[in-house]
Amino acid sequence: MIQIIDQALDPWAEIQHYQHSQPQMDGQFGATAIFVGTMRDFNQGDNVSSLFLEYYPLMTEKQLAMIETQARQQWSVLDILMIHRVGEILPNQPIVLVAVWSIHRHDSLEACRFLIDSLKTQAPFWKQERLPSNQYRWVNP
Amino acid sequence: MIQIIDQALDPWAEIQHYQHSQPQMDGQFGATAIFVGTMRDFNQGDNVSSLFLEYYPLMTEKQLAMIETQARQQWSVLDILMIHRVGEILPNQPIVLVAVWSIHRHDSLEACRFLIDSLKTQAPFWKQERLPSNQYRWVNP
Amino acid sequence: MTIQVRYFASLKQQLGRDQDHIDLDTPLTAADIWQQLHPQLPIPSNLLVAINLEYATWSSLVKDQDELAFFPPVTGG
Amino acid sequence: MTIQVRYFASLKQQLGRDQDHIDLDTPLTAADIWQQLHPQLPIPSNLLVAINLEYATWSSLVKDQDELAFFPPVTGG
Repeated sequence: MIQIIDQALDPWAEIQHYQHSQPQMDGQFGATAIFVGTMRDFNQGDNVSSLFLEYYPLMTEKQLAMIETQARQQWSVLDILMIHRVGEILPNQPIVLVAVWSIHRHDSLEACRFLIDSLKTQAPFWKQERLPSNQYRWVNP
Repeated sequence: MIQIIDQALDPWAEIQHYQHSQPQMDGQFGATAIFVGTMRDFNQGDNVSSLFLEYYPLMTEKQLAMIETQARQQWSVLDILMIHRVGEILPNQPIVLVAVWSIHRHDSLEACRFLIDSLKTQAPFWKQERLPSNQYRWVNP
Repeated sequence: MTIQVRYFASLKQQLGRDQDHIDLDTPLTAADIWQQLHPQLPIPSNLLVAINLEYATWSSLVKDQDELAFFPPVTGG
Repeated sequence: MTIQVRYFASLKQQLGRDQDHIDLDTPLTAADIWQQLHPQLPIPSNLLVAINLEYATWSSLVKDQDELAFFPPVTGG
């Protein structure tokens, strides 16, 4: 499942909630690999007060769906959950969650890494940082 | 932190609890990579009713500590949490949690993979499966 | 034919708007359309092109009713 | 000198006990100690050796007060 949300992201509650909503997976998966990206209060040599995350509605969802399809083609995966936050984000708040369930660990670990790497290079999100001076700057990749 | 526990493991509560206990990490980490191993109800062609996990007290802790040290030598890691369950385990119950916090994603992803791979090959744990027929069998690696 | 052209992030800020519309008589490449819309502005290096929500190239042809987008390298995750 | 020898998992089950103690006059290798304790039982293939909670080899010397352990390949995680 792919979600783009503009409110606080609690990755642990989301994973738990999602697993409970998929009872057919109970007893089937032996491995869950997870990546959580969190906002730091420091970047490129400066303190950062907050982040604004812009995206391209519909294209972002389409790109994430393509990435998910590619992962499912390459690895034996039972399920995938990707949630990305947009809008105003504060330090220490989670930005992105990628979770992959599989029978054996190799598949979930590899797919999780592929998904976050692909998301970072292909999904149209852009970060703008607000510095303590109230200056804004776009993050470079 | 390394823990061996003989009670139910709730990985999401453990991660949350551990993060809250480390406020000095707030705003410092940009990446958390997690692996959770969960008991399946099916293995090597048979249904499995439960698992008994034996270990070698003191040696298991020592091996896990050595693995953690090796990970910290190879990657830039802020913190590591490893919890492994022993004793009687039922299908769909988590067995092991590995969580790694780092500034950038590469370090936590690589270290997490190294830790679970090393744990599986070096830490003295042994699984015995109980089949629905009440027969017991040791799991082969 | 009418093409919607969308801008995002730093490009949107630089241009001061988030979209343009352009009427064309024949299909043109993404690069041609950029030049028609911004004759004074060379294509910024690293700028990316998408047509109908998928990545495209500067030489991709844009057809009637297509949605064209220009944006800087992505920085999500 | 006295050596504690510990057994785990399927080996413990096979031998019917979780440890032995052996008195030695001179340091011996792990393989020597196995043969003294189990003269009828060839060393099971894949069996692992640990001395003082660290992995060792069959030719590692075991000294006074050491804790020696034999166990099958590990299957945790």
